[in-house]
Amino acid sequence: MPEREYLAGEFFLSGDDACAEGAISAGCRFFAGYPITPATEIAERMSERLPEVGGNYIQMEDELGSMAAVLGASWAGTKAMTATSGPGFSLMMENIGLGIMTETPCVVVNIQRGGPSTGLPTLTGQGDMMQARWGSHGPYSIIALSPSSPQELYDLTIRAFNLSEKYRLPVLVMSEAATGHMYEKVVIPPSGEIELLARRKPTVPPEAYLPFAPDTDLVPPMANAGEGYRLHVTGLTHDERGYPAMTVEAQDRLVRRLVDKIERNKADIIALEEDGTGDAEVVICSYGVSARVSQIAVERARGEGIRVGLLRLITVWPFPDDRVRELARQVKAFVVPEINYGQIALEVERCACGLAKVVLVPHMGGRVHAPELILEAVRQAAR
Amino acid sequence: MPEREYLAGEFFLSGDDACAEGAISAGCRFFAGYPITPATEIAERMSERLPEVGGNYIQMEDELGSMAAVLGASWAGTKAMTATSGPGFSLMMENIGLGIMTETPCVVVNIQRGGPSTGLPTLTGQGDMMQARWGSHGPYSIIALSPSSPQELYDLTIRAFNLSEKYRLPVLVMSEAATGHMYEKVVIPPSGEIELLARRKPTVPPEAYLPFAPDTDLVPPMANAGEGYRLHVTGLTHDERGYPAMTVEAQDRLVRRLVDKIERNKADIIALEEDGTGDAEVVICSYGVSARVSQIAVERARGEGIRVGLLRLITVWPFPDDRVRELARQVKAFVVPEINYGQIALEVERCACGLAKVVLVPHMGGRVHAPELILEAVRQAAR
Amino acid sequence: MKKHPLDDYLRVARMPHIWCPGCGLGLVVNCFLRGLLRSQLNLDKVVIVSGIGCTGRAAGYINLDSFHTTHGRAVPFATGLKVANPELEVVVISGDGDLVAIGGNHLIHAARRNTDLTVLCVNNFVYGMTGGQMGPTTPLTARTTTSRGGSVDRPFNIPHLAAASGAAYVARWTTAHVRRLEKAVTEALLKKGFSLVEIVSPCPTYYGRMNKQVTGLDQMKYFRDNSVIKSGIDPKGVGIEVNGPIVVGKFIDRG
Amino acid sequence: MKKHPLDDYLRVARMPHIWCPGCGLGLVVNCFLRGLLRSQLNLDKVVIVSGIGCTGRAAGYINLDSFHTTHGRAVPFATGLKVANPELEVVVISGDGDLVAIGGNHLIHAARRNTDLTVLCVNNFVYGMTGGQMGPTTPLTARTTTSRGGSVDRPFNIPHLAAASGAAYVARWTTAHVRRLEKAVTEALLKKGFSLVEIVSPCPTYYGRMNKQVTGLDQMKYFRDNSVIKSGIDPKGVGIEVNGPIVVGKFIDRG
Amino acid sequence: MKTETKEVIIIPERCKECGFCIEFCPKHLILASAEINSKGYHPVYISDISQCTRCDICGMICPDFAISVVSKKEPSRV
Amino acid sequence: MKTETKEVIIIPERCKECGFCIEFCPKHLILASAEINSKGYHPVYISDISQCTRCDICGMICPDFAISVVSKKEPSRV
Amino acid sequence: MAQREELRLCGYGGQGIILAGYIVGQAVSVFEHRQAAFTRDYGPEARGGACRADVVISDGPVGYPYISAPSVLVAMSQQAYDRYHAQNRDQALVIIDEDLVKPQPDSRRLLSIPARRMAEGLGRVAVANVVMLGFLTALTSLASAESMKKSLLAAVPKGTEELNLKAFEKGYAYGLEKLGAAGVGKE
Amino acid sequence: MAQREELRLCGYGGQGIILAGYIVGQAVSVFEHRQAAFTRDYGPEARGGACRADVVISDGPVGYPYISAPSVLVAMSQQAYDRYHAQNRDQALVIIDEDLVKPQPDSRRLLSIPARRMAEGLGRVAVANVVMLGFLTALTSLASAESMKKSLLAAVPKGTEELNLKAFEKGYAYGLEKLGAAGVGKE
Ligand SMILES: Cc1ncc(C[n+]2csc(CCOP(=O)(O)OP(=O)(O)O)c2C)c(N)n1
Ligand SMILES: Cc1ncc(C[n+]2csc(CCOP(=O)(O)OP(=O)(O)O)c2C)c(N)n1
Ligand code: SF4
Ligand code: SF4
Ligand code: SF4
Ligand code: SF4
Ligand code: SF4
Ligand code: SF4
Ligand SMILES: [Mg+2]
Ligand SMILES: [Mg+2]
Repeated sequence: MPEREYLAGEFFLSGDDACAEGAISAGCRFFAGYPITPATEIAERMSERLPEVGGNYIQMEDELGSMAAVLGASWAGTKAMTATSGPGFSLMMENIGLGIMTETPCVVVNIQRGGPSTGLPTLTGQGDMMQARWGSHGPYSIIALSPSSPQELYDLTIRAFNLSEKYRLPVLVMSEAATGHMYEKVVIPPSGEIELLARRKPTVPPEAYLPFAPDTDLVPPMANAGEGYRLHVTGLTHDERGYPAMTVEAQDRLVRRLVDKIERNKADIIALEEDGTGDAEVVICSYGVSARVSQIAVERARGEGIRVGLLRLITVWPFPDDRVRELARQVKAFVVPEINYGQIALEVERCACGLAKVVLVPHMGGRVHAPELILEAVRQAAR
Repeated sequence: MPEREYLAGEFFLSGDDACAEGAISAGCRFFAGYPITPATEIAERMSERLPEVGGNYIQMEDELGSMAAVLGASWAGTKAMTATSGPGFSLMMENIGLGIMTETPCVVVNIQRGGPSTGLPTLTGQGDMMQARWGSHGPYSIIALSPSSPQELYDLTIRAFNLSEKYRLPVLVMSEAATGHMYEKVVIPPSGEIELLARRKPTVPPEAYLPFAPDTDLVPPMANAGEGYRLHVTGLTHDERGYPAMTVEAQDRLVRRLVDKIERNKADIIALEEDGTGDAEVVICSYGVSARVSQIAVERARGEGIRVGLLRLITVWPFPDDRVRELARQVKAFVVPEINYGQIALEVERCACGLAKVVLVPHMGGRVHAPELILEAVRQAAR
Repeated sequence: MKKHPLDDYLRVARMPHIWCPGCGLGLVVNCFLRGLLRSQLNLDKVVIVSGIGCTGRAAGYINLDSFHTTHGRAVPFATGLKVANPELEVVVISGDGDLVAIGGNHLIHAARRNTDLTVLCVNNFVYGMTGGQMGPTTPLTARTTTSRGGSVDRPFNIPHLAAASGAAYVARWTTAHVRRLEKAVTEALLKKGFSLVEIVSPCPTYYGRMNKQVTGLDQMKYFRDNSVIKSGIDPKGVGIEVNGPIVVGKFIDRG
Repeated sequence: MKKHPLDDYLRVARMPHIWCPGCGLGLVVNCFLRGLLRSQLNLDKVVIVSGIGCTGRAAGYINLDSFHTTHGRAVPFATGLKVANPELEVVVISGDGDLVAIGGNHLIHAARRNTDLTVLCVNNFVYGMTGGQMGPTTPLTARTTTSRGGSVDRPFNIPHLAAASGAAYVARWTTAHVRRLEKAVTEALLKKGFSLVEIVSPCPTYYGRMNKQVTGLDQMKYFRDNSVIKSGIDPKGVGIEVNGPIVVGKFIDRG
Repeated sequence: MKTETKEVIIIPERCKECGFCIEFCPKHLILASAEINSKGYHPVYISDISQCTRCDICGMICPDFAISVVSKKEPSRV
Repeated sequence: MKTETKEVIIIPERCKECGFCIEFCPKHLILASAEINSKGYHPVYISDISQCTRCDICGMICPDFAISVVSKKEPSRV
Repeated sequence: MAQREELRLCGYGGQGIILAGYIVGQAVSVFEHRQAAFTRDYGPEARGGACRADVVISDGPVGYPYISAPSVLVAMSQQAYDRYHAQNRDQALVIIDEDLVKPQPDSRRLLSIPARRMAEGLGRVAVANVVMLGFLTALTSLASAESMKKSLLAAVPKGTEELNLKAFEKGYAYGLEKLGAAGVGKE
Repeated sequence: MAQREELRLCGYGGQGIILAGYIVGQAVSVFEHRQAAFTRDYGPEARGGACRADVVISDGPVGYPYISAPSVLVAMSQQAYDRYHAQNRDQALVIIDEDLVKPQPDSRRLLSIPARRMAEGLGRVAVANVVMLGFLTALTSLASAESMKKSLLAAVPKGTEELNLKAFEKGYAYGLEKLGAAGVGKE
């Protein structure tokens, strides 16, 4: 049914729905998942939508399997995604690491809920932000995006696919129950108007192809299984042929590259939104749904004459060290409201270099901050 | 065979063996595990030693099961442990979170190898240090210890059990292949001379017992299953009775306490070793096997007239913010050698508050640093 | 208010339970408690372990030592309890998704080891708690929220799987067989080794509603009218088809 | 140097392989390649997926698209490949520990779904790669590095488990049955649906040495002299006991 | 063998009107009442207690612990 | 039916002296040699090639790809 | 700041409260040129019990997506009314199903409709929510009747359009009638 | 800094190289009053191939536990000799099994023993490592013969003590003999 392929137009969608539609728009044609509140609706929508667009939905036995299947599907040449929440995200960590090591493009969505453990399954949280960065073993870097609305869940899911293809790694969309379960208007552009990055393919014949020899941007072109390249792909440390290489030198070359391909391309990867930071003496640094609440605090504080700005992290990882350092020289204080007990605040503190105070406004989860809480922190910080 | 119960005396043991003996000395009588290089020897030794001391060894089908079984065994009233390495550690994360949420004492040993993913299974790494802190979803705190020798693997395994009983949570022993597979003399004191903390038991009858109502140190006394208390224990957010309570207030009270019981007792938990930090202008901050290598660099640098000190983190988590902040006011720079691409260095940077430079000396894994590498960083930093 | 004879064994303070009207889960707890009391076991030593799911909430309503663990990990958690303290009588009550989807590996391995656990696996053909998605027990062609066109994956035959893994006691009953169920609970509790009772139970809110059995009562009638008792037969043949007969009985009882 | 006829299908640059002298794994790869060539499949579309273990290294030596994944996850990774691109012929070659210990859940679920995969499960009775610990296939009383007094847990009967889960094709051969093995590989590859071939194989370094079959050849002779071919029988009865007979054959071949 | 020490109790506040006991009472003695409890359900009642065999099917089948045969001597034991 | 286009090759450097081919050659034609290859193993040789049936059991059973029947026409195909 | 309205619909599970909220949100944001954010309660604890749908409507982007104090409260059960009534803005409009809710005496701007009974009259008690929606549309300026009807038709299952439209019109007409009678200005 | 010696034993898998290293380390640290750190190669890549055991010995705590340049190298295979020979300290002592290793002409302080052949003479080629250990003990002052024998007995399987002691003594005697002959001073 080609006319249903893209739902171009304006729709009133939940964030979860919008995420699924973003995936479809991005060309995602494989979803492996396991139900979990509050991400289940993504799986449910994908189970209906994928068959309509010639894709495949498979419900796996658990999140370990979902993540592994997504990696396999990606190597089959398909854009692939899974979606989960905290407990399932924890279970995906080992195979997210395999995705990092084997440079497998794919998208993992985490609709965060209250944690730790089973916590508050239906209520919101932002407690997995550091887990997104550090949850798998070993040294690596990651890309994580944080949408603030259903529209942005749509947009950033597309961007996540693009970044995953461009930098060849699992890209994380770190949303939360508040946004995933919120309905707003979502504008879906006609398919031709969506910028999509295709997989970078090898330009040499199989004999000459080194599957893990990077281009100048540190990313290697990628052949898929079944294309005659006779790939070998392993989670072991490997050389440019992809063959296991149990040496310090191979490890050094590979792991540095895996990290550097993200860190050195930060300028391309990082997206921020700033509002009134130009002359701010206090900057609220926020992300996800908390940024919406922060916006209220900003407006009210300005009403009180406080020069406050908002730095909204659209890309949370890699962290925008440079911009925060820069702002630190200008502002008195950063206020960091998070629905956790301080995660991104630690990064802000690190980059503030003691030049600006960092005020965490923690919320343990279950609801968003009362704007007053943030406002009060801003007032204090501005003093 | 009671005379074999404690192997008091001097032995030439690998770190892995020493860890197992430490567990036995600490009163550990349950081990659930799954083989993984380079932690397998701990399981192997436990499989021989536990039956000798009346304990139980069970080999589970995977690390998910191992971690769950350890929690179950702890609630049965037994000191329990598991040991793994990176990939297995990733798989344990969800149930470590359950251990945090349900306040279940137990010990998890990670003998780190080169990562990410399968990486360098037989070679050393320190790439899981941030994962130890943040690897499970949701907001929480953890305790992690980092031994620098087989003797210390013995000692700190005992300490880990004591801390786990005292603060009621899974305590992590974060070692690495280099130490786990190194043999040195290990002195095992006679059993009477080892200080062991017993589980804090309720002092009230079952009707009056609130299983999750804390004492003043924020830790609740613990009844075991089978003792007539009719406990209910859940990974959901719960009230002091242990009953699910899906409210923001319950979440706030519980999660704050789970974090605060660690953060507010830092003075008791944190152990550091300092050498020559008194007048140092450069401090090497290091842990695990890297601290041994750093020691060489310290000696050589001193030979060159550089005033350098060593801050060895025996407790890595909670991080000694205060001491690092203090030192930051004194020193020009911190040098942080790690067998990863910068993890603990980020914490040092955060606490250095821009007052002292932080020089990471990264090593991607597979071997320890050449002492010269660290020495050179010290020289540069001292300039 | 009048007191129910089982109130002493329930956490009455937590009532009413969260289960939907017409859900079979309260009935399962009811029959479990009766079977337990009949077994004469020392209740101080009985421990209930659940995973996550609607069924998983059972642990929270039964007034015994009870653990509501993580999704899929009830069996290994129970294994730890039992192995560390063999005096405990450890009972796992959990859902089909919990025990045979995410927890399938633990189930078969515990059966293989013949660990002395009693497992009540409530099969309502879906993941109830998350809103009725298909699972490993969803009959072929049945509709769920992730198989609106009908499930295309074949379901497990749970008794066959448990038997092939090594379980010592395997039975299946439905919630329409309350007496047999009570008896099976008692037998399973008293059995040394790994016992599994599959309990087919209504989930009107999701499974029933999407498959033309709109109320719990509709599902109960279907269970009653389509069950065939065939104790002792090889469980190979007891797979469940949509709207088909349900073979119930005690299939395995090893010495 | 002379060229071996299979060299074109091997990553000769990576030879010699890491497997111990007398290990059966090279033989398994050898017979697999022969069975594959016989099947006439388009080799560009054949993909090998392994997990982690000595057996798991097979993927690295076979000169086809090949994936060496994480421990236990070969089957779901393969499922992703196959479902996303049904043109691919996806073969899993991995160890007993990988496939039925940590990966057991994926195995039974893939069999349940009857996903069109070919799985070669090499059973050497231990976790070879990590040094010979007991696993879910270690026969009762056999000695390993974590069961020095003899294993106390019962092993799985893999064909029975696979059959009970829904596999379309289930066979067992040993490394002493090279011709039958080759044929089974071809059959399994050509079978639509989930095929599993258990291959009993020597691990002299650990299992053999600790159980009085010191060399690979000792194990091979034991396999040859104690195997009983019983194709077509119900795999229920084909459990393996220490030093006992090994029932081999094709047990399931569903239409 | 039925004894006179047993009787059927109903706790109307708990009834959710699922109809299980109505359907499964072997004697078809149970009916939905016209009353409404605080949750909006019509709790059940027993039409003709004299025919009741005290079989306790109703007690076992009720998912809401709203009905059961109790022994008069020991009201809290089954 | 055997044709003259097939012969048995041995790659002595690869042999690890496992003895599988020696034991399993139906004609018992394979023996360990006195030579030592670079890895320290005694590679096998065929004692009496005239008795060889080209059954290729040796080729199939060798874990080290050290021995096999090859067709002279197409040396790289089985 | 942009003009902001906060609508809360509440009742119990099965009354179609959530659908009603969705329809309002969609009407406002897709079929008119304002913005709406719609949120609801989830979870097993919510099953069978109280049920709530919140719609925040704004001329510009809806920053904060939650309700602080509703400007319009629609209550279709006593329990829900009791729970949420106190949180209203002082000048809030309260709309109830008069058969299901007994209002507090202090309610200043109160309007009621026998929505459930009217739906029964149409042969399907399930459309009480749509009757209520028509009523709400007549009484407020959240969205035009036209937009609301478009949204309704886009949201209900195929085959039920006619019934739903009828229900809507019935509520709408009743609302207009009341409006005339009570002289309550459109918001 | 404390006096530090670095011993490397190398050969191929199955020769008991690891056990020998363990015995030296244990002798030094448990049965004498010095410290030792013993490390080795692991992993499947090591199987069958080269095999290495390193012991660092010190009067005080062994800080850095790895070998930079061995002061004593014991090589029991050509491959191992070739690989590690170049890394020695200038004044290192090199000990080889003369039947298994053909040394380079530049080796200054070289001593050799037909350990394997002597072990064969004892009926068990497997004790070549212990013959070598005796030899090593005679030629160096890493640990006394007494400590070494205690460590040996603590490390070998029950029932093999006598054979092992015999092998040790044989190597030790051969070493003393060589010592007299070559006039190599103890380290
Ligand atoms: C790791 C993880 N994945 C997913 C979930 C979400 N989840 C909660 S319950 C459940 C399924 C419950 O199904 P079942 O066990 O059949 O129980 P039922 O609700 O049907 O009684 C799922 C998938 C979770 N809590 N944890
Ligand atoms: C998550 C995880 N746990 C444990 C390991 C360690 N490990 C590597 S291979 C292996 C077992 C291999 O056994 P099997 O699959 O039987 O293969 P074999 O080596 O016997 O061929 C284990 C436990 C791992 N790599 N990853
Ligand atoms: S959703 Fe289904 S299983 Fe869960 S309580 Fe409701 S009826 Fe029962
Ligand atoms: S350890 Fe065992 S399975 Fe692994 S290569 Fe050696 S013989 Fe083979
Ligand atoms: S006890 Fe039996 S006969 Fe009496 S009301 Fe209950 S079900 Fe009916
Ligand atoms: S079974 Fe219980 S809840 Fe259902 S109708 Fe009867 S008394 Fe009411
Ligand atoms: S081809 Fe057959 S007969 Fe000839 S050597 Fe090989 S095994 Fe023997
Ligand atoms: S089977 Fe191969 S490796 Fe073994 S002896 Fe024969 S030729 Fe050598
Ligand atoms: Mg279920
Ligand atoms: Mg194996």
